[in-house]
Amino acid sequence: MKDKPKLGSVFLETRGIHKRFGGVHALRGVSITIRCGEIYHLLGENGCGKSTLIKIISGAQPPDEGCLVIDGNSYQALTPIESLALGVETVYQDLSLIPNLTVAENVALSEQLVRASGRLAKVLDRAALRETSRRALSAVNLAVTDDFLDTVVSNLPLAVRQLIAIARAIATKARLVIMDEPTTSLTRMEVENLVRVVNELRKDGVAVLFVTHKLDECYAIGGQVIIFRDGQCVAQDDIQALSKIDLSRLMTGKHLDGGRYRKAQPAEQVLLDVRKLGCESYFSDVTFQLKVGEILGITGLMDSGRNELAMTLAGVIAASGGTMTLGGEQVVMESPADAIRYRIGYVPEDRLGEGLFLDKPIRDNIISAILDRLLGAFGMLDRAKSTTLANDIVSQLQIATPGVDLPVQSLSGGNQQRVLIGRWLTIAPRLLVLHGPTVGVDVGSKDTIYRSIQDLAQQGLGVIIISDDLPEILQNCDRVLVMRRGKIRADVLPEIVAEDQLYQAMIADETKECQ
Amino acid sequence: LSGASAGLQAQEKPVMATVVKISGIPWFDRMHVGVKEFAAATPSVTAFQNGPSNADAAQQLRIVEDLVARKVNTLAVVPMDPAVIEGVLKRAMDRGIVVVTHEADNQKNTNANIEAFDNADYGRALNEKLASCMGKQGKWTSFVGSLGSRTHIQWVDAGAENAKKYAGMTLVDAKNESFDDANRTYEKAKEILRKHPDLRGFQSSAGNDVIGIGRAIEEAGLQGKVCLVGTGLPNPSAKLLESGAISAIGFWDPKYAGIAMNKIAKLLLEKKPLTDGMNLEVKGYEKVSVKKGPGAGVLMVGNAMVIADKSNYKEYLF
Amino acid sequence: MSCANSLSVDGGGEFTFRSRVKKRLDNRPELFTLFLIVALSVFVGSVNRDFLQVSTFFDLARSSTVIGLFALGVFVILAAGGIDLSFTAIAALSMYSVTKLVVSYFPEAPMLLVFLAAASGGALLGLINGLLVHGLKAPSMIVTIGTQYLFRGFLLSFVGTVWVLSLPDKMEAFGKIALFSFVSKQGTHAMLPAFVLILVFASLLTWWILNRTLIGKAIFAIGGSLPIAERLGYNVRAVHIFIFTYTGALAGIAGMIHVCSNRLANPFDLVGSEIDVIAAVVLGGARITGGTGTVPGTLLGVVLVVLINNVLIMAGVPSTWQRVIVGAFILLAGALFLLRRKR
Amino acid sequence: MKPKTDPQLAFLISINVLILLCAAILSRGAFIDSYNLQSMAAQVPELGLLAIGVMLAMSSGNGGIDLSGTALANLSGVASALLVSAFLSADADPWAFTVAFVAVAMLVGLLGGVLNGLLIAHLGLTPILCTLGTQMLFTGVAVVLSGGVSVRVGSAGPLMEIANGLVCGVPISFVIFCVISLLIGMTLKFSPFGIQLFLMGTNAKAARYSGFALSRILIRTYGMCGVLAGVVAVLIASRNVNVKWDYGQSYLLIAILITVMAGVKTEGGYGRMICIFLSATALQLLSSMFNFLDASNFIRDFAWGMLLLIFLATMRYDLKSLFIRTTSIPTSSVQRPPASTNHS
Ligand SMILES: Nc1ncnc2c1ncn2[C@@H]1O[C@H](COP(=O)(O)OP(=O)(O)OP(=O)(O)O)[C@@H](O)[C@H]1O
Ligand SMILES: Nc1ncnc2c1ncn2[C@@H]1O[C@H](COP(=O)(O)OP(=O)(O)OP(=O)(O)O)[C@@H](O)[C@H]1O
Ligand SMILES: [Mg+2]
Ligand SMILES: [Mg+2]
Repeated sequence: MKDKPKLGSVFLETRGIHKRFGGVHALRGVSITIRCGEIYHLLGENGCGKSTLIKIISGAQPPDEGCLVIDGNSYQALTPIESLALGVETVYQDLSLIPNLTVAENVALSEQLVRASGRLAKVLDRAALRETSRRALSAVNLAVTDDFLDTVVSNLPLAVRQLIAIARAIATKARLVIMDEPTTSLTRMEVENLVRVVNELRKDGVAVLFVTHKLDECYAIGGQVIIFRDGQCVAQDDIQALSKIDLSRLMTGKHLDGGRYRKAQPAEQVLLDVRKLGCESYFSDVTFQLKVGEILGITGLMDSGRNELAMTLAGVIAASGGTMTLGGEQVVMESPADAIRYRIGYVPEDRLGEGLFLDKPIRDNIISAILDRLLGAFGMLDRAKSTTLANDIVSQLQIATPGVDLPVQSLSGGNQQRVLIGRWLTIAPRLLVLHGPTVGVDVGSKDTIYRSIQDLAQQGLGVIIISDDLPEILQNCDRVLVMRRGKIRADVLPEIVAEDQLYQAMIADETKECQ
Repeated sequence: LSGASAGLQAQEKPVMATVVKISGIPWFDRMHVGVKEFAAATPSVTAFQNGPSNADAAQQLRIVEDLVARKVNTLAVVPMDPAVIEGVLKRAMDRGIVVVTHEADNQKNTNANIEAFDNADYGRALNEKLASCMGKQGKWTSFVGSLGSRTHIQWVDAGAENAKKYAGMTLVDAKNESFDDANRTYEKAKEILRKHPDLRGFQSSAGNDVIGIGRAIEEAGLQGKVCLVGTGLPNPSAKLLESGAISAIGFWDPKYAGIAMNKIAKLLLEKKPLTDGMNLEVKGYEKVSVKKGPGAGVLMVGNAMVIADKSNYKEYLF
Repeated sequence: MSCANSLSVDGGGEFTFRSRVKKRLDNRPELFTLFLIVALSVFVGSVNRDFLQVSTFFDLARSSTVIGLFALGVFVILAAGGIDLSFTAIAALSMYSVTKLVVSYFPEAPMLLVFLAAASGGALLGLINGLLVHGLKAPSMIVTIGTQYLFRGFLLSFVGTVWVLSLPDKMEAFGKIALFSFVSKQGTHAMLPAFVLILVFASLLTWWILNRTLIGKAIFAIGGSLPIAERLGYNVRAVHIFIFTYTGALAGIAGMIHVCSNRLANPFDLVGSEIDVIAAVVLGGARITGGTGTVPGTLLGVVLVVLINNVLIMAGVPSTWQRVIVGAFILLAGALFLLRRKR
Repeated sequence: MKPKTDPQLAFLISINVLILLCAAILSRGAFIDSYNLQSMAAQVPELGLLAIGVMLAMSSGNGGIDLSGTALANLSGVASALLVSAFLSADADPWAFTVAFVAVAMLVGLLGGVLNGLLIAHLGLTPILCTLGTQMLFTGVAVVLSGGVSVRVGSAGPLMEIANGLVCGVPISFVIFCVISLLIGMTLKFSPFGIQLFLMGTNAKAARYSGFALSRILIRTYGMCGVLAGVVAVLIASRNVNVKWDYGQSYLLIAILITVMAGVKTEGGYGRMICIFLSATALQLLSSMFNFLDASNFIRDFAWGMLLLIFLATMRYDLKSLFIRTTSIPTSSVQRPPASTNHS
């Protein structure tokens, strides 16, 4: 590891890896090759085995068959520490930062752990700890002060934590950095920063493996794509050689186009009238109208106030100023329960953490918002009625499941998301607020979800989509509001605006400052 | 699990159970000696002793419940809290089980309750010993196991009554709870000594109190300056008696109490009468007074009180 | 790239002076414990002048030793996100068995050996805890309820129930060694027993382990999030085994000090005081859900609990009120820590 | 919907049968004498009801647990006895006395439970810390009220009947226990409240986003625990004629033992009433068997500790053999209990 690795030499190979979970054959003989100084994008539908492969490479799980070859040495299975010692660094989807430790400790402890080869009976080298963390944090462009190093990470905003996680990965002399959907919580700006960091790594001969569902980013970054389908590697090629359509076809085996979903024209009647809405220091002076059957997109950078606006519209956090009028009726909300009373549904961004009851039946997940309206005899729940209702939703949203008694965790990501949307259909909503409706959902499922959203608008619902997935906004909305620094800065029509213009509107201030 | 215990119902021999407050502590180990001695001397019955592992009235209740269900012939109980087991003892008597209690002169549902001595006499005797040690002068205080333990309260109340005879003696901060925990008592005693530097005497009640208080006195170097009289067993108190930290201990021998309970139970089982002044042929119970108790049964009082000091405790070592 | 810089550091938190002071306070919940101790002492001292004496301090230090050693162990486990309810049973089993062994086979044993034996006995039982907690993947509270029953049941049914009254001379003498002693005006001896040094040493050691070694960081990491720590390569098994073994060893030592200072080995002692110890650790600012807390805080928590337990008579409060007061303190402190964190 | 076989339930049924058989054989039939069965049935409710309280608190998730149950039961008993005796005479007016006693005991229980709920829901105290504090507080208040001595309840006939009477040969207290288990079991399984409670225990955030009134659910849950403690107070008072602040100090751990043996998930969101019921009876059978055989109570403690650990071990083993066989390090990402991976 002392000398700079030769660009293009083989760093890691997986040979015929198989992995089974009970009856599920998650990986079926995966053989891929990773070379130093290359960038790879691992693409594939939900559940095709991407995360499993990563876990095997990073030592979190052993393979059932096959082996890993790293630097010419063959390994049956690795432990996390061995894998780290060989230079494989992983940025997990959930960042895997330890919330109660400081920034410095989070960034640099792994290095000391590796140096001790996992043995814990070692005295800390505190000077090295600080030195390493300083170096790594400046590499990802975070300003390093002593106070910052001693801040407990749970007190930091998500975007900074994401960068810290990346800093940790490059703190040690990594040979391969794996990032599992690293950009889901980053704004465009930070993604660009990340791309820069990645390119520097690459120049140093480090290999980078991305797992992502955002095809545009893959093109922007460039490099090789590895495409998985059903636990097998179906293609590996230079990304520029493949079109988006090709990629989708390879991933799903189906042909999809990227055109606009939105066709219907909304009615003229105003459904929602928001005036001078504000919330603490997050946003202020938000004024807009939503018509019946209209789909409104709201976008902006992470800290633009769009997330808080979404939560305020859904009653998750209370507004501190301004008014909301829904169908002519003044709306005052303190909690999601109030929102439900006004028939406003909210699909949160974090599906697993905030949306679903994973090990509970699909039925309970669907009817959870209207339990008190499904009463039968003796104030007990009417089982038959609720099952019928759940079945209706399942067929309306084409949720693929053998039955509503199964736990919702038995579904794939896209279907889980539809269960969540289905929950809000039960309240006969007038307004649906979808916060990142397809985060981490694969291409095939996205398509189905988009079609469902269009159908709902057709039926006269007002829909608000809050997202930073610009193609998604452009494909689905009638109108797009762009937020920046807590205010609405632009109101554009997607037919006439291109993605990069929209992006310019999102970052306008920053660009000015930079110049 | 002793083989003898299995299939008790099938045996002809009467089964005589003794249930104590807590198993394993020195006091009831000593009682166990007595019960075993009784069993050995009386081959015509099966006698054994049992008790809960925690000082918890609820646990004792459960043991008694199960013994009643098992239909033992006699039940000798030293209740943790007499009130708690009233109900089950009533059921036991309804089932024809002979019930004898000890240290529970207010127990209603019992055929006979046996006290080693008159509680007021005992409290007075302890206090008299304290008074003579203190020269009938100065502040003194009292300890009880807990405010809920009736006999302890009787003893210290009788003691307080006795001390009124002496104008020079003042009772301060009375009835400290020790929870029969030597360490806690030690800490409390130190605190009291700090609060009342002129304190001259302690009268204590629970078996471990003298050990805790005695240690506090010894460590403060107050032997001879502060007097300590209380209930205690000779063996554990020996060292402190020797060093002068404990002035005198009062007690009755649980071994003989155990034998006496079972003898009474056997008499009752054989439908023999209990008469005033009778001799149980057990040391300290040679001339037992028999009165009507608070319930249907009788209240028996022996003369088993022992007050021992440095000069004579060796006669009683156990 | 100044752009990216300004963006992220903005989010990183504005480090103004006030926010820094507030942060320090938020990171130091034990200051609040200290405040409670001072307030209580001032109150009791004003009610009763006799409270403010050197001998009071000596007695507090003595009473804090055993519970302090327990608390350090509990804190280490709490920091790693677990709870232990079996440490008192460990202490009882280890102190009683070792005392019995020493009395019957090696009455001349030097104190170092006795303590070593008690510590290793405790460590062994702690090791069982650690292996079970790790192996059964069950909440440590539940597992240690089980081992509490197991250890105490084993002690009382197989080792013995009879008090050991005459300790070997060396053990007896050890409890009486004084660090300082003097005779007060009233002719009372007051002394600071030497065994409080063991608590001082154990505190320093615990502090050092938690703050200066890799395993200390691993303990906090696991307390923060076990699955993440595991994924990052922290050896969870080693940490589980270490914390329970360490706590077991501390409990064994505490048990032996208990014997020497009480000058008798009573196998019924100690069990039942777990809740007091946990309360002390929590009052010292450690979150019961793990990942936080400090050694000084823990010691302050111990002092607070010992103080409450021991000054009521001084303050003229009837002892019946003791529990109400401790309970109220726990709720109050818990609520206040929480409000401070929320701000 | 196919009826699933619950291994927990099967295990508990077989262990009950096994102990009963063992005890019957060892005691040559004396154990299954009707008086003993009645006596055991009358002993189950106190612990069983406390265990239901622990289970309710546990199912609410977020580290829910109720350590204050026994203390609250004692407080309810003491407070009710003192209050009611001050106004009514048990001998003169037994029925009024009984009704008043039961009502006040349950009310005090409810208030204590609601206090727990409020502290946890609105102040955000961790349940374990909160109930640790209230445990001491309740005990302390009971001590202060009673001055530390046991309080006589007064032997009103109807009140005494509750714990000592029989209907059709079954102890009334056991019938009460069965009825309460059934009611709470039904509530948990079929009422919106019960479903919300379990959903909340699974994922509190998702529950909030689904519009559940979390505070109300928590307060109701802990309130229910409190009422159960009140019922226990009535049973204790009825059986012992007396109430005291330190009664049943060893009950807390046993109640937790019952709950864990019943397979209630300590992290929340799952628990079955029938299992609690069977777990309570299993423990009672075992304990009575020991008393029948004159076993030392220390051995029994030892056996209980062993049982709990063996039980945890079998649960772990089941999990393992059903699901993950190869990994030494369990999957870490999102918590995903075993389930059929059945997707299209
Ligand atoms: N721990 C596990 N137990 C059982 N089955 C598992 C486990 N982990 C993964 N699987 C199965 O393995 C398959 C591959 O899962 P994996 O998480 O690798 O998919 P993925 O490609 O990462 O999907 P996504 O894009 O949704 O992250 C899935 O079908 C899943 O059912
Ligand atoms: N531990 C597990 N046990 C059972 N099934 C699992 C497990 N882990 C993953 N799965 C299954 O794997 C499939 C995909 O899993 P995964 O969680 O990777 O998808 P996702 O996270 O929803 O999608 P994405 O990662 O794209 O957001 C689902 O069907 C899920 O049920
Ligand atoms: Mg994945
Ligand atoms: Mg995923």
